[in-house]
Amino acid sequence: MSVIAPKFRLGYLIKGITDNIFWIIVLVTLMGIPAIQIVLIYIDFPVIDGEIWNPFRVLDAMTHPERALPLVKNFMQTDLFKIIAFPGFGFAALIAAAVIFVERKMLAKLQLRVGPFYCGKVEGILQLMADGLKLISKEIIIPAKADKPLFWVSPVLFAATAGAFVALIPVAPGWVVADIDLGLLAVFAVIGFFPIITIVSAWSANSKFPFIGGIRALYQMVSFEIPLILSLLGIVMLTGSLNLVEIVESQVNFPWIIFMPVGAIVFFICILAELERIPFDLPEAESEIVAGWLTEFSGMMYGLVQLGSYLKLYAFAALFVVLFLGGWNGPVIVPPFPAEIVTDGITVMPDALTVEIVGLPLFTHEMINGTIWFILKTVGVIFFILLPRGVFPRVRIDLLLKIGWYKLIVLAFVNIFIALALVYGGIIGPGGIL
Amino acid sequence: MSSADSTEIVKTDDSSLAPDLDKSLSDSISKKFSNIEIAYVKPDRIRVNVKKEEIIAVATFIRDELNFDHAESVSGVDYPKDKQIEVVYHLGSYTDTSLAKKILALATRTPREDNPRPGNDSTKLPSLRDVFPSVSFHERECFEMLGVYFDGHPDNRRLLLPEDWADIPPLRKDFAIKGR
Amino acid sequence: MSDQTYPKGQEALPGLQLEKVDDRIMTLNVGPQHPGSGHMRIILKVDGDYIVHCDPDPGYVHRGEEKMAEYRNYITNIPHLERPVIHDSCNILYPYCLGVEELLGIEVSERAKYLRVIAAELNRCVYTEYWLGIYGIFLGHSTMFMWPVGDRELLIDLLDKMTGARVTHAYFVPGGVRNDVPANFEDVCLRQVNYFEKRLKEYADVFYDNPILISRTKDTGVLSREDAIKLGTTGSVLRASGVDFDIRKKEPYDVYEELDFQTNVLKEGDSYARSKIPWLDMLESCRIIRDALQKMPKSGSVRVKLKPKPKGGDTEVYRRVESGRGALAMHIVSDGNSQPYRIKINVPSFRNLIAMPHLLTGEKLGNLPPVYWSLNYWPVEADR
Amino acid sequence: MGTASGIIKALNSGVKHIATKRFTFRYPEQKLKFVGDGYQYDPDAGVGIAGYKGRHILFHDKCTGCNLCSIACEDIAEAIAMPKVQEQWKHNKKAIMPQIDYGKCVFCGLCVDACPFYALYMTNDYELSSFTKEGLIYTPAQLQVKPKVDQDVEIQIDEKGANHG
Repeated sequence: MSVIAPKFRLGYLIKGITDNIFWIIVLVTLMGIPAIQIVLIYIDFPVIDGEIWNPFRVLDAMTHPERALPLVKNFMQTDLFKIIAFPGFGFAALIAAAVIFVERKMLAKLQLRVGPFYCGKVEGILQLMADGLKLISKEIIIPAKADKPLFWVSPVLFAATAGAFVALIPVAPGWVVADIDLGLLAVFAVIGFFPIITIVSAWSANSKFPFIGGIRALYQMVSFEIPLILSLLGIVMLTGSLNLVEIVESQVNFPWIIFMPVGAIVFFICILAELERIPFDLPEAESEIVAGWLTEFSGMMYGLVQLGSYLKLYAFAALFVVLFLGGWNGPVIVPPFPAEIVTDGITVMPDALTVEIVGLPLFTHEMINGTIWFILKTVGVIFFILLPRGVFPRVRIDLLLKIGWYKLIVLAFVNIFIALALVYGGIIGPGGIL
Repeated sequence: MSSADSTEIVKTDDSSLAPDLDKSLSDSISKKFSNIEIAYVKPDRIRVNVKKEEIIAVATFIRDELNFDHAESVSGVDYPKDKQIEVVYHLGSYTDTSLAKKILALATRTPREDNPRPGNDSTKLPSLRDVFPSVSFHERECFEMLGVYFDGHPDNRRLLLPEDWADIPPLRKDFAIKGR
Repeated sequence: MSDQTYPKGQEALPGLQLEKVDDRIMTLNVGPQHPGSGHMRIILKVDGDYIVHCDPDPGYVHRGEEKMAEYRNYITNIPHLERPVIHDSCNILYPYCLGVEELLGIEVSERAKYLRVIAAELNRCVYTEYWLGIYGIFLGHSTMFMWPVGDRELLIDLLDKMTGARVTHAYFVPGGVRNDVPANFEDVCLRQVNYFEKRLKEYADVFYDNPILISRTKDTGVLSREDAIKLGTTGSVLRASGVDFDIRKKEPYDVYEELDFQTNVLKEGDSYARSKIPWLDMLESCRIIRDALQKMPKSGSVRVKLKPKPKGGDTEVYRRVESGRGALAMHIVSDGNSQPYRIKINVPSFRNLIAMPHLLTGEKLGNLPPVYWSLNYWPVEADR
Repeated sequence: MGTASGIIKALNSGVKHIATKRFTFRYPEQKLKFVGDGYQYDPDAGVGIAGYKGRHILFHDKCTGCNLCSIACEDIAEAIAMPKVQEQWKHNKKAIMPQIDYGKCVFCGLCVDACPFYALYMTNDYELSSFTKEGLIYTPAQLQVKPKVDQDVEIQIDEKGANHG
């Protein structure tokens, strides 16, 4: 037998597993339970609905699921849940994964082919998981002369910054991770990180093609941030607020895109440039500079950058929705829940097992409505972000900069003048007619 | 590149696509240069054999007076029996529509050595690069494939073969393929 | 670069390098393993984003076809002479067959001539579709890769029915073609070519009329008419520079005289014009195929029976045809044996290669893919 | 605005093609149909009969062991060898028949053109992969077998576009 594959026997495997389980049980009982006891002495038990949630109460809730409802509801209001699951990372990553799938299938349809097909039986729905597994299992190769700490940290930073961007997006009324008064400024600040991370990773790779790609990314992002910021000034003038939640609430009657189509177009083009998507994917132009600043990344480092860039895509699309399309506002789809569900509860399986769950709806109907509208609008915007990939070639760097500096900035100023006219004409804005 | 006045000359004395255009072309060459040989005149194909000392003058005459403005190919042929290597320039014309069908093969010969040292032996020819810029890469190829050094060519480097090629030039007849 | 010394008193600060003229220049090896190079290397020297020096380095797929041809007789040369450009294999065999027929003094039957023209035009489209696909992906237009490669299948299917192989057909032989077409080939061919033409016209919206593509390729890599003639370029490169030269018109071989088509000439000489000419040529090819199908004799022999090892006279021939990339010529020297004494394959890619340093020097690095691939360059063919 | 209308036209074309039928077909499940039973040659007329150039088929009752196919191949791919077979044929005294190495064969079909006895044809079978190089060498006995082909997909063209039906 070859050396690479050592002798394998099923008995050894089972023995190893049972051994491990035994030792885990021993260690948990000997060390874990005393540790929990000690911790319980020092911490205060949470008080929810006037009830102290001591360990016995928790054990009680485990046997009667309906009694755990207040705990779940309470947990959903914590920052941890918001960051990890709903308006934060988990939600965004789910949408990003869906975007990757939709992008592949849509592009394939446009190009008269099939796209992912075999993985996951149904239209290749598990292809992304397979790709992720492949990326995880790949070896990470670092160039010999790279600046190793910077090289390691830059993909992580990229994904983290994209995550920070996601945290600023309000999804539904009250559902936002970081509700900052200067939310829009925070968005600009987070966007400003991306070129720095790009150039850091490009520089630390110590290779020619990443370097050229990094410089291109720097040019592109810096020159497109100015029209991006300018195109949003109009909205700030009309709403008089930098808070994203307030901006959404100001669009109850009409979205701002009605008054500022110019700003919306400028902002959309800037989104494409900031996301390095075709036709502005110069930093990754494969026929010129291999893969641009991503050339030297391999394995999960590349995967992290891809994750970050799709999170970024979601965040920008969501920002477009929040600023121009009225965020979660929209006609009611889910009607308000009947009062008896909230007060009396629902009976699950009346004959076999009677469990009455009082106050079952975990989310209010406003929140569900808002989320549905938000997702619908975001998907629409993402579709238009994805579509150019099928029909446009790549632009050249000088044309790109010319678009950024000569055309978009001028259009952004036109947009500002429109906003000023609306404000000083007394039509909308603080104290306006509408 | 042919000058404008020479275009007119040829266009006036050739009523376009005359059957004896080939003949008149070869006549004008042999009239101008005494010791060159018109190998054959077939329909649309003329072959002129010249000495290697004269080739630049003949080529310049062909370009300027007969209006052949580019070289299509440079093919070298090895003749070990004659101890010579022949280099054939196939000249064509884009600007003169009456010459569009014609190919003028300008052939010259250079001595061949049995133990070639490309670039350092007597297998040399004057380069036609200054007359027809289009022969630049073809002459490079001819140099590496047959070992004909082109004097006056600024870039006599390898083109297709590997940089560490140490055998004799492969298109010579004494370079045998294994097993054949 | 690191071992360069700086003038006294101007030592670089730690972490900074003084900018010197030499330090501005960076050498980039584009290829042979680069998504935008093909099977060749282009040694570029770039100053910032500008190319200051370009040195094409072909030869990575050199197979010595010319040497091999000297050891094989006129028939057995056929399968391997089409190897340099398998997507255009009928057209690269065309001058060979014409030349050998001239050497042997054979006259080909009328139906075989039409079949040859149809096969050659189908093959030109197959090649150009492949080329166009790579041009699209070079410009980051993935749809323009998938569509041509998919639509190419229509013609490959036809050639498959006609010749029995998808790419390396070995269909032309001195004396005609190998076999007649199957029974209802005319109808199938007409239907698929018509649909193919319809598809070709759909490329205009997403590619040729696309304002982003036009802004990208317009006025890049301009080859003037004089330079195009002087450098001896051919095919689409020449015709995009305003020179009306097509061998099919100027030196008609087989039945091209009797067919109704026109030559496409554009004056601009930039990458856009160079990339548009092959597309227009494909539309023209569809016309030629339809016309040839109509005018083709409905029956007749297609192949002149030759001896297994025919012998040529003691002479030389130089025949050229218009291939998918330009004039493709063969110079066959015969010494009276059954094997050619020397075959020079004068390929258009090699002739157009000389324009590459001329065009790329002074361009931006971002213009490398459109300029490079608009030369209609096929590295394997150039290396032979 | 030429630019804007061009961009809108391109986007429109893209959206339009999302609804078009796909052109690809699933290869291992579906296979493209070819004309006839493979490339054949009529030595009397001196003309081939159109067909796909796939694996060869050898008719033992016609092969005379004349070596012509092997000679035709020796300048091309050197794929044909002539081993002895354990068969008794009146017309094949030497009892040798072609054995083809598909690791070398280029499927040009010139061996079929060389055969004057209608003994060697080609078939539609092109799936010849093998785990070993020896597996690619087809003996006369293997060449005798008529391949089972299951090819039924054809290009179909209708109003909505072409597809493999």
